[in-house]
Amino acid sequence: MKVNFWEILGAWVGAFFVISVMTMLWKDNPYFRFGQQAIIGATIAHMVLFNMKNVINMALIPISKGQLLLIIPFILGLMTYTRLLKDYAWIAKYPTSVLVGVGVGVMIAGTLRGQIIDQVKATVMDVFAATTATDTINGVIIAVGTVTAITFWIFTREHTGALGMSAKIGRVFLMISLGANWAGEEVWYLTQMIGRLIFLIEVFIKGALLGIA
Amino acid sequence: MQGKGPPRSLWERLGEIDYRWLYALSLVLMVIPILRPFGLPTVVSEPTKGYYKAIVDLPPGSVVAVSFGSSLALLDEQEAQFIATWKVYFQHDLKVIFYCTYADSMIILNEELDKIVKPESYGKAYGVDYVRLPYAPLGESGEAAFATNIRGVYPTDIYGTPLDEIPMMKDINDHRGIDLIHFQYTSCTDVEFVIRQWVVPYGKKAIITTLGCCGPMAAPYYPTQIKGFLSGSGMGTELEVLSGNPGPGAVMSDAKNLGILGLLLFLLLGNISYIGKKFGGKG
Amino acid sequence: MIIRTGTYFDLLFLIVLVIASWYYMNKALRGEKLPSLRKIPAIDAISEGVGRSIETKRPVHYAMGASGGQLYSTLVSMTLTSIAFLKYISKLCARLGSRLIVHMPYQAESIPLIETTAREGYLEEGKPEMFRLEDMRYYGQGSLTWSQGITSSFAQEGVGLNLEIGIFYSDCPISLEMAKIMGGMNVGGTGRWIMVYAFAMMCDYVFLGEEIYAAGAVVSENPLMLSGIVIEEVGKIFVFLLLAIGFILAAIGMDVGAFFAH
Amino acid sequence: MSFARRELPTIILTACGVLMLLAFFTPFEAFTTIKGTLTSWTIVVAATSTWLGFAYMSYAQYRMYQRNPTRIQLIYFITPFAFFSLFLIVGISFPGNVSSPQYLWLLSSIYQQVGATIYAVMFFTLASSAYRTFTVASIESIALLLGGVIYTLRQIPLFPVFAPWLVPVGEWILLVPNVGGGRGAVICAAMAALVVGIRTLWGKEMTMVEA
Repeated sequence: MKVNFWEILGAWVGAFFVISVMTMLWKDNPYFRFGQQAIIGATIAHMVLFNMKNVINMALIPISKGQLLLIIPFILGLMTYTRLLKDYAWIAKYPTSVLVGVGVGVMIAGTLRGQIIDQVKATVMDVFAATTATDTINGVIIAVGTVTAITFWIFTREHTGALGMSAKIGRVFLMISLGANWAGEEVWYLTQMIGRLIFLIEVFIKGALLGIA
Repeated sequence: MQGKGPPRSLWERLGEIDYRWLYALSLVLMVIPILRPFGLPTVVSEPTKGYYKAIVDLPPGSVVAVSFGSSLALLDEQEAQFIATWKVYFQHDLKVIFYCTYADSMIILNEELDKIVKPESYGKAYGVDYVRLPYAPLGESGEAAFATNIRGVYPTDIYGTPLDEIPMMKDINDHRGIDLIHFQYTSCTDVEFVIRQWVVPYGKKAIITTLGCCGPMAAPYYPTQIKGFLSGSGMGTELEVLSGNPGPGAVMSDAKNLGILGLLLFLLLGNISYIGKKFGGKG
Repeated sequence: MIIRTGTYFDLLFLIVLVIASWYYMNKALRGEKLPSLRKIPAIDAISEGVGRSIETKRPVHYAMGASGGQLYSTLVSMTLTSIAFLKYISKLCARLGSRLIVHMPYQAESIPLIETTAREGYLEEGKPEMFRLEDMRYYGQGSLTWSQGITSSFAQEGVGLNLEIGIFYSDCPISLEMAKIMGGMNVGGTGRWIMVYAFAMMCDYVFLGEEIYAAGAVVSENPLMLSGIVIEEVGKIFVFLLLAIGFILAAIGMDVGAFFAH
Repeated sequence: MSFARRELPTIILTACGVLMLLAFFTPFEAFTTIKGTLTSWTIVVAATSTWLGFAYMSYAQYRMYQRNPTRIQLIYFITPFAFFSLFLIVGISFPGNVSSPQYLWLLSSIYQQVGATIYAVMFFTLASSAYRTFTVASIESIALLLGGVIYTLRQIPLFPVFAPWLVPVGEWILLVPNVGGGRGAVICAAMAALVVGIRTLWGKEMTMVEA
């Protein structure tokens, strides 16, 4: 098998960082700390590179071609740096205001339909659009879960009596949902762990160390 | 790592075992099948069967568009899905348009196609049977734009060749030239993109591949709006089994089968401890 | 038509919330009494945690999530809520004399808002000299470096109270569990339901989902913010009303899908 | 000065938000154009501010070394800058920049490996938290335990071979009680987000007014 120097070096470097991260499960140590400091530098550089590319492509080049309006966001971006100057720190409020204003507008528009109206519609249709008795029962269970879960988040009444009972039922639904979410993520992370072990065994130990891949 | 205190009963100690034992046990259990695979059986689920059927039922020469948005850090979870699916495409003489929607995905596409799937080994030629389009941050509006005007979003392929000069793309510029949309994503809520931009407006046949944790979000759309889906490496393995293309998923599945046992054992110990403390008195 | 087809229900809902906001915010401004709120135990746990941090001579950690500085996305409200908590915790730490380490999100554009808020907390308590700029930590892009950075900080500087409130993806399971293992007290929550499980399982006290918004208003001690909780309840009643209308219309055979599409 | 410091930013915020809402609720093309312009601006603003993070990181690193000027701390101080420079230089020096094979090598050897390992480590943190909390202590914790364990077993290939009932039960948990509880949670969180949003546009959100 042809040995590629860069592949072998990549396996060594990769294994170095994989093991560095994993050692944090044991306890804090200088090896982990070194890996962590290295990756901070690397990710900031990665982010800076991509963002600079965006600034050049989306602002500087178009500005040089006459799209002068783009000077505004570019200057707003520069204004964030006034945070570093004690007397002019307040200027940084302007870019924040533009970003939050746009963000809130986008949020309100997207949330009303997707997370409220459509959810209400789906709750009704789960019951009435069902074609079998089982689906209808499931639809009713979903509706009960939705309504009781909402009552759990009622804050202006103490959770006693009927509201208390409803909130308690809602909490059971919520717990099942949390358990299922945990399981979905746990099995995914298990796969990731196995993937790293395969890398360490097949690529690093067998390939780079023993040369038997 | 646990705090020290007065002498504890057996029940208490069972509930307070140092987590590092759990970590170590799980690691050992995962390593065994990697060193010595067992080939434990796999049950193929309905969404995987639907997924496979949606592909193999297409007449030869049909065009599949692969909206590819995977991330390097998540390759372990998804590699089996990609490789098995792409092999099936080439085995069944389908034409494929790969378009990248995430920065990492172009790197993954090139690596997996060139080093593992190797379309040329199936007698497929670039530009005639498949094309690779570069990274563009599409999002939902970009998906909508792709469906209506491919050249507006991707004027060239990854090599800088204008689409008009690529034989396969000559007559394809929107959804009308696509027979199946294969949507690949890692952000769970993105499933709605394909429903809203491909299935609802154009009634396009769709399949999806995603992470294991996104399965719950995809399931409600199967089989009415999406013909099948693979969520996580487990379903990737199912496709490997179903299509007869063994790949990285088999070892993953074996290691998963064993790797989870450590956790289950500790859950059992935790509950024995709880019940023991409640009903057993001093252990 | 000046209203886009397909947004009628959205607009109706928005109008209901705007009217309720106008009514209850004015009521709050006039100093009138608002309905009292049920207790949220995790709020009291925050000051308990700061006290414990002082006793054990460990710092308080505050995190908004690796991606918790989103100012122009659909999650902006969660960012603002974490900012409200940042104000509260910085004031509390200044008042009680605890060191506060803030683990900032990767969105650099949110840094001015975060730093100003933390600094003002100390200023309002009359202890601006206690604010330490080097305790505003930044780790670069993504959950990978953030999770490592925060874990390293726990190990190096110790962890008393670890308060995590905001937008969390796959970044909270490591930081919460590591704080727990290193003897810290976890309090926190997120509005992203898919990650709430991590808080429910790893925190000593949790804000379940929407509770972060209600608690954010409570800790602000501002009547205007508190009136928001009552406004939310009006919205919930409206949701129940819509559900009831939907069920009745469906029961009499109307196409509910088409009805709600307006 | 107070107007420039307090009122004007709030007015700008409200104007931006209202323009976005007009683009959503009205069919007029002009508002859609404005929306497109403003949203593309946000990307430029955010991208331009990217060096701010580097400044804060540098200051914190420097102060930590200053407080504890040991040799090991010096190594921790230098390391991020060394790797920052390495990535930056490789990322701009070779043809193709961030798409060059050299940069991709760095990315796959370091960035990809650390990213994948962080996800992997979470398997253990989730496992230890489950050991602590998945008990039969109350109805609620039993619900958590059942939801978690049954759906876990459903996803592990071996278990459905011996217990085929896990498939329908696992999927039922996912598609019925999980959807019910989750939907309630989504609606409530959305409601709260809307109220915060309206208050912000109104200029009454204290976090924005005071900051």
